Amino acid sequence: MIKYLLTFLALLGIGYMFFPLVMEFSTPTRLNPLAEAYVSSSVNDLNMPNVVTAIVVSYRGLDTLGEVTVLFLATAGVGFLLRKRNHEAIFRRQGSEILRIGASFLAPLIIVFGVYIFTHGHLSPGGGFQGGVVMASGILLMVLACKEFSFSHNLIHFVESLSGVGYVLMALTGLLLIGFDSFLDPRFLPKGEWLSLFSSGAVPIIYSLIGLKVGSELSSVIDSMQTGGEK
Amino acid sequence: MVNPMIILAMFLLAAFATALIDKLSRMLAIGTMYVVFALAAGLGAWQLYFLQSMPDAQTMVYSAGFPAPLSIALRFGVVEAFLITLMNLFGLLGGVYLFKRFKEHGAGAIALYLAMLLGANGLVLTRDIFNSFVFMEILSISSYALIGLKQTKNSLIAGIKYMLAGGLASALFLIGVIFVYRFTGTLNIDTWIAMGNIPSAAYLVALFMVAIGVFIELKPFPANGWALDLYQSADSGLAAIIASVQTGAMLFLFYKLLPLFIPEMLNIFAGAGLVSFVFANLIALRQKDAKRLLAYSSTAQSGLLVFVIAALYLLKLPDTIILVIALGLFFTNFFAKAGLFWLAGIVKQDNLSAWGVLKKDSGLLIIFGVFVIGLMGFPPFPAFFAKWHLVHIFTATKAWIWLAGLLLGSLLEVGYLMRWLGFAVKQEHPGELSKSFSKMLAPMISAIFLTTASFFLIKLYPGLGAFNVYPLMALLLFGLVDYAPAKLKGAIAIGVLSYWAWFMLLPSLPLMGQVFAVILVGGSIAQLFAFMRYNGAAEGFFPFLTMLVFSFGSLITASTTMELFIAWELMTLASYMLILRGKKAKDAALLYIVFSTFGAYLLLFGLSLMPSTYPGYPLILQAGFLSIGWVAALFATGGFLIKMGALGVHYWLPSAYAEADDETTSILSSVLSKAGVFGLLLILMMISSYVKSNSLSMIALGWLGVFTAFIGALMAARQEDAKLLLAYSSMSQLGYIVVGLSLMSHLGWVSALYMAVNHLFFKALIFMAMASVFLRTGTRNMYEMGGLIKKMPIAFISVLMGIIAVSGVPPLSGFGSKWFIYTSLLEQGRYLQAGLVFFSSAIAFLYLYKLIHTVFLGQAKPNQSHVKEAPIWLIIPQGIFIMAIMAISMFPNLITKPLSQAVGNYIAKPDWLSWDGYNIVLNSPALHGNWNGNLVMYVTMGVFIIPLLWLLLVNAKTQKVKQFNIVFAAERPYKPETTHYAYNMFAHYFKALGFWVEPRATAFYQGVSEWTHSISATLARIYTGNGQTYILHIFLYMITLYLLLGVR
Amino acid sequence: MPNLFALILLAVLSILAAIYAVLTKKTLNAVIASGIISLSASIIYLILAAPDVAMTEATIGAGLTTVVFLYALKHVKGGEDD
Amino acid sequence: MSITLKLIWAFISLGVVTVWGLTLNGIVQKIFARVQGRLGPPVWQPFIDIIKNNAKRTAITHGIMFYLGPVFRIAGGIGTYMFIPVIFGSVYFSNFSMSGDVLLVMYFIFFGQLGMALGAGEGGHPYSAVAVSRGLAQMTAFEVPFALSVISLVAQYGTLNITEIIAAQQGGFLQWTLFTNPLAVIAAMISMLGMNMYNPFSVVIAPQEIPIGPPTEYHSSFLGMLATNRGIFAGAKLILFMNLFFGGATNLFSLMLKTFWIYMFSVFVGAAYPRFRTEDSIRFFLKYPTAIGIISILLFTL
Amino acid sequence: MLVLISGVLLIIIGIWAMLTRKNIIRIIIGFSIVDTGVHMIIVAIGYIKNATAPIIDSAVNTSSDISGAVHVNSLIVDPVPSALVLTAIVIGLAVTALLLSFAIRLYKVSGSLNIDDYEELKW
Repeated sequence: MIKYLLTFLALLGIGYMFFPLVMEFSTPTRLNPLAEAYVSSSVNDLNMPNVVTAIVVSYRGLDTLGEVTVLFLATAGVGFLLRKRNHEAIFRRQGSEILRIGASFLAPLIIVFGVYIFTHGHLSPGGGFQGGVVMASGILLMVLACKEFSFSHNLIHFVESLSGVGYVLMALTGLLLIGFDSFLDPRFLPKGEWLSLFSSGAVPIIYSLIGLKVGSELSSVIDSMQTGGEK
Repeated sequence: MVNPMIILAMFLLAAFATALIDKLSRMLAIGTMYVVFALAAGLGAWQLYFLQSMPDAQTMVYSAGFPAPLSIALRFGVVEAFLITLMNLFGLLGGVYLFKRFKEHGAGAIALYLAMLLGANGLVLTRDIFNSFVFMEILSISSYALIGLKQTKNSLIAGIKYMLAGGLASALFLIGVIFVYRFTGTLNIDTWIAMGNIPSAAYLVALFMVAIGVFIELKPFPANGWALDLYQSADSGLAAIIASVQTGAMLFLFYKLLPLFIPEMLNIFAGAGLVSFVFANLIALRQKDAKRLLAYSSTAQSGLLVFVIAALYLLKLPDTIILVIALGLFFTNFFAKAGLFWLAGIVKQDNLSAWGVLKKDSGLLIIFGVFVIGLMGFPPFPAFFAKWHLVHIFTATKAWIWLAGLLLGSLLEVGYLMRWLGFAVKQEHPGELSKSFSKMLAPMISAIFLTTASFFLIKLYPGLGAFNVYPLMALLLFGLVDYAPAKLKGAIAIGVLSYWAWFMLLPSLPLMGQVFAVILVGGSIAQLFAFMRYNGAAEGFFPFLTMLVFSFGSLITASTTMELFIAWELMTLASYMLILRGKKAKDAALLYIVFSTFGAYLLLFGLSLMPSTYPGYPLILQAGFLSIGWVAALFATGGFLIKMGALGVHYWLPSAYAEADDETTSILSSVLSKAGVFGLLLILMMISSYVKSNSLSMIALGWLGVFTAFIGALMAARQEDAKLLLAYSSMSQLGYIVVGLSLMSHLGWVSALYMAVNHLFFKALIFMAMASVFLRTGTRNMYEMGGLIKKMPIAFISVLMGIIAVSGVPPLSGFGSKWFIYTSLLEQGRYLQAGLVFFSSAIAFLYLYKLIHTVFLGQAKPNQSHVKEAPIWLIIPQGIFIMAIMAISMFPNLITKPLSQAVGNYIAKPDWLSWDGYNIVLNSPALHGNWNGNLVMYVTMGVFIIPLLWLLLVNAKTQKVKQFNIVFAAERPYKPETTHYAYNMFAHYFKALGFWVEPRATAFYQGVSEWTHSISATLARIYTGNGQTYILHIFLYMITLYLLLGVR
Repeated sequence: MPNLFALILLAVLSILAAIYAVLTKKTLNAVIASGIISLSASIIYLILAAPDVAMTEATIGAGLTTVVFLYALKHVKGGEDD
Repeated sequence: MSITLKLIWAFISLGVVTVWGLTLNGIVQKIFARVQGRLGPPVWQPFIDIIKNNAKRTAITHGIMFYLGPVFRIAGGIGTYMFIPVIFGSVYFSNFSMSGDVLLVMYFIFFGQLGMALGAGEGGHPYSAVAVSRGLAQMTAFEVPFALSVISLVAQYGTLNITEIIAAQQGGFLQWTLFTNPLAVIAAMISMLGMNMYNPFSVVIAPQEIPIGPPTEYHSSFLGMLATNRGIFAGAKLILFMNLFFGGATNLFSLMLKTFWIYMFSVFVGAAYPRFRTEDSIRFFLKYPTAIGIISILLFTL
Repeated sequence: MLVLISGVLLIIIGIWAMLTRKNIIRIIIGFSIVDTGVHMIIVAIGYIKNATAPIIDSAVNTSSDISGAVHVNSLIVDPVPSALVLTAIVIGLAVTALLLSFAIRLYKVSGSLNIDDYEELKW
């Protein structure tokens, strides 16, 4: 009883705390100076239409690097916790014939779509993360549909590691080629044409690496979750 | 300068590539990780070096080629470089410790561990608030995942609790961040700070949420149930890193945010930190599980650090001071806490009392001792200096509650840590240690690092003289040769100490200092012979004995309050270790150290109120013209009185004296207590300008002394244990010294000092003789002995001389001290006090007779027929002290004149006090009297020798008879046990006076301890173990703080 | 204006789904409900002119998270309900 | 005065007090006997006892301390006496009183008692230890009022020097402490009852009475020495009291008179009262006489 | 504004779930609801009235000045919160996945997911 009361009080208190935040809020009508600066710098310095991507990959690239690491950690952690105890066959229900054929037809398409998303991250909405997830969902589809489907763990790890290393090396390249403050600076490659695929310096490359990494990481998360350290 | 991005990139590369490298070779993967840590630490050190040569160098680094706030900025200044070096060093050590785990679990574990350190490094470096969030998550998630190293039920549920708490904290943090962004339009911390405070309730709430997010990660009481379970159940190696690296990084983030907080917020966080410090320590007090205790202790320490940085920030102190203090605490805490967790992994025993297994490896035991003592803030560890300055700052700013909380928490901390140390040193346990090179390396290196750093710190600390290092050097050197035979070590120690005392100590001191040097140092050296009686190495004596004696030297020569306090603490520590060496001394030593620490804190507070002194001149020289306020004097006096065992705070004394090794007790009683006298005298000198004999305070002090003497004597008469009896006797005698000092007159101080010298002689003499008796009979209960006069005549003569001297019967010097006390008291008109002193000195006869009769006279016990005289090493000091007593009895001027001269430097000798040959003549208007010790000696010898000759003449041939040849009503006794009237000898006396000997102090302190434990137990109830309740705690805690903040 | 209407609808939907997720007895339903929350959230983001976020929320929040939950449910058969 | 002469006079004075003390003891025994309706021994009986005891051939000893016990005892008696000026104004009868003041005397009294207790202790007889424990316990109690009355004298006269205290009491019997500070004297006299160990404070010697009489284990010349001491010590104490409270004595005759009556006081009380138990006597001493002593001090300080 | 309020409500509901549901999986669901609420708040903060997505394509009104620098004239939403929320969502997924795998292991080790069954570590 006392616990319910305290829970109620806690919820009430949280509401009370949020109250000023909500009350004083009014939707702004114009951008704040920092956002303005981002927009103009993105367009002018990086030649990148998608300002969000500009921020994610370049200005606040360090966050993204960290984010990729977080995902990497989750993968490692989940794999670590749910690693296979022994090698007994895992019971998995076979999907129906139609599903299997459909899946093996669709999956490559989905993966290609994922690749499209992350290579065009600097131009259109989406990017490495979204593309990575789409890729992973292609693999998920295969996993669901086909009993005998098993992808090479080594390959996944290889892709994951290499893309991660590549990402960091890209970041370091900026430092080496441009200057002291230029860790993660994509401008060591030419700006390129406005709205073309190979523009905005190294952004497409970086985002592709992120996409590959995220895709492989999420695939192995799915794989780990699916097997669940089954005995 | 070093680009910190390189460090981050290095970690990332290694983490990402681990999976591949692991495929090649696991050892290579582990090796790569170690190399990364080493490189990162090296880069940090390099940066430190760089900044040292170029202090004004630019330390801000941007990413992506744009300046902040567009991009993310990192700062790599001095503090950051220091922390980076430290943390990576730690990462390396912790990594080595976890070597086996890595070998077992492979790439995943390695990558997670690397990422954890990456998160910590990033958190320290970054100046961007959202980036902090990201690194915080890296740090947290990697530690979450690593908990899976140990997949037990407890560890898994602890992991879930931890993740939920951490996740909620970061959610709060994130909401706060985004709202602050809304108000400031930036995410860069420096830009925020530059913008100043924004007058809006919503902004405040947002700020509060940012702060509380970080704060909850710092595990404040009571919203820290999850953290406790985590520490308790996680792998020790991991807990070590979480307690040190993770907490350190979070603390630094909190520190970075401080400039944003409004004063009310600082106040609340300081208060919450303090509450956490005090209460977590309080609950830790009753823990029996080592890792859970460490958990409480860790949360307490992080509470302390939050409190310190917030409080100091609130007091608007310069950043450098805050950092120096916080880093001092942090540095010690970092090494010690992690080290203790590591040791917990080696010991593998959860129950505190099982930590006795540490005894199997004395190296580990020493390491453990270093950590525990460092954690408590004893000198020379950095935490000591931090606490010293903290107390001074709080005193200067009159922050009394903070000061009280700080000291209270520290006292509780001392309580449980020392209890633990006691278990480790004293408790026997059959278990095994899980030792391996990789596991031993980390605690070993951190202990060495901590000690070395501390050693240099005290050596280089501004304003500390060389003398302060001697005790530590002695500890170290004698510790290194502790395997040598005791006789060799004893000889070396006596030689070195004598040389030092004669050629270095004495010449540097004024007369009064020399008097104390003779008492403290000389008295100890004479007793060192006794320790040479041990066969073999007798480990554990000489390092601490020499440390103790050297610390006496630094105490007397101290020229600043800091030097005084350092010497005092080192002295306490050394004596504690010596007491702890006794067979059953675990509890007694704990009691001693807790009381001593309490006293030390009183003293610390008193000292913090004192004016600055002139470094280079001994305080005892300066005391004559320094003047301090009465509050300072009151507290410092309290501290010193505890060491002297004054009535009311004497609770520790009997057990500590009784349970220490016999030779140690002798030093404790005859020498160590005089250190308290020294301190008290010092204080009285400093208030002599305005406090006189007839001041109320001094009359009260006098009564305190008198009652100490009275109750001490009564209690002594009641004991059956000879050491307890002597312990209470010491208490009683120190009461006389307090009375003498309280007189604030020339004669009074002379009498106190005379008593001090005398007490040294006769108490050491009796203790040495009794040590021989205990050694030979193997018991301390007097009624189990009897008739030993025939077996141990030398011991009997020593005790006889001793008790004559104690009782004050002429012609021995004891009468001199009685004469001085009465005349000085009567001269000042303290008639009633003199009356009670007389009563107590009469009671002394009771216990003295009991001592000598039941042990040496009466019926000899058959099971003690083998008893023989003690080894020569115990007899040498007896000889020295008998000669000393005879000398000053025969020629009192040897001592009375120098004492009078020494006191005369502070309180001028009155004209009415004069020496006429050996006759001391008192012609004060209030009192006439005289005493000619020399003549009394001759007369006594005359009246003794003449009847003796007569008796020898008429009764030369006496027939020796057997033991039972006594005239006994109609029947022959046949058992010495029933014929030896010894047990409860003064039953009738206590029937009459029972009221005065009821153990009130015992009842009081037991009550205090019981209450403390009950409160502790009640508080601990909030940790129900239910993860959901813990989440509720977090929210309720947050709301409480929010309401306290009172945002409008 | 239709935007606003849609917004209100989605917000109410997500809150109702959340309440349902708390109150329902079956954990599976709760998982689905939380997927619905994410899905409606992603549409809200789209309306709020944040297409990148919308995509991410749809793929990760509504998609992957739900899948992960479902896998988890599969592994804890028997212990998943209150 | 040369040291030789001093020594000779000290011996003479010692002889005087021994004879007088023993005679007083004899008289007291006689009085007790008469009070109890017996004929009693002759007044010179103590002298006969001493001579007889010293002449005994056989002697047994339990050890060195046992042997030294009587020596300590008599040294305590003689020493105490030696530190007291016997006759006011007489250089011959001032003994060695220049070596200290009344504190010295008060503490030297313990010398003999302690030594005796040790000697008796080595005898191995439990009753000795019982007696010592009672004696010491009672002593701590009765010394309190005595010390308080001495302190009261200090408050009154401002000196600890016995000669100076006597000097302050000269000029008619109204100057005696008995009349100038009656409360202190009452306290001191009550405590003297305890010191002399007559009834009601005789419980100390009770255990020794049961088998064969006082000093249980001592005999022959040991006993002779103890008996001699009874004379000396009694005399010394009486003279001390006389000096402190009754104006001292300027000649031998007044010394005898005063000490006789002081002694008789305790004898009369002793003959009239039954024996206290130890705890009762302790309580008694710590109540009334102590209170009286404190009051007498307060009267002189306020 | 509306989105902000629903975000706050989601957070409170999520916390409610965390505080009252006994099943660990349900608590984790509560946690993910809180996360969603937080994300919603962040997006709501970045919104600007009548603005378009922060992608400078043909739909956006731009102009160039003499030096060639491009100015964006029409309103677009604040890109910063969008960027932050991307990170936050990924991190949320990571934590949720990890929590779930802990729960799975816990269930495998001791066969219960009721949080009240795990009260061994206390006091």
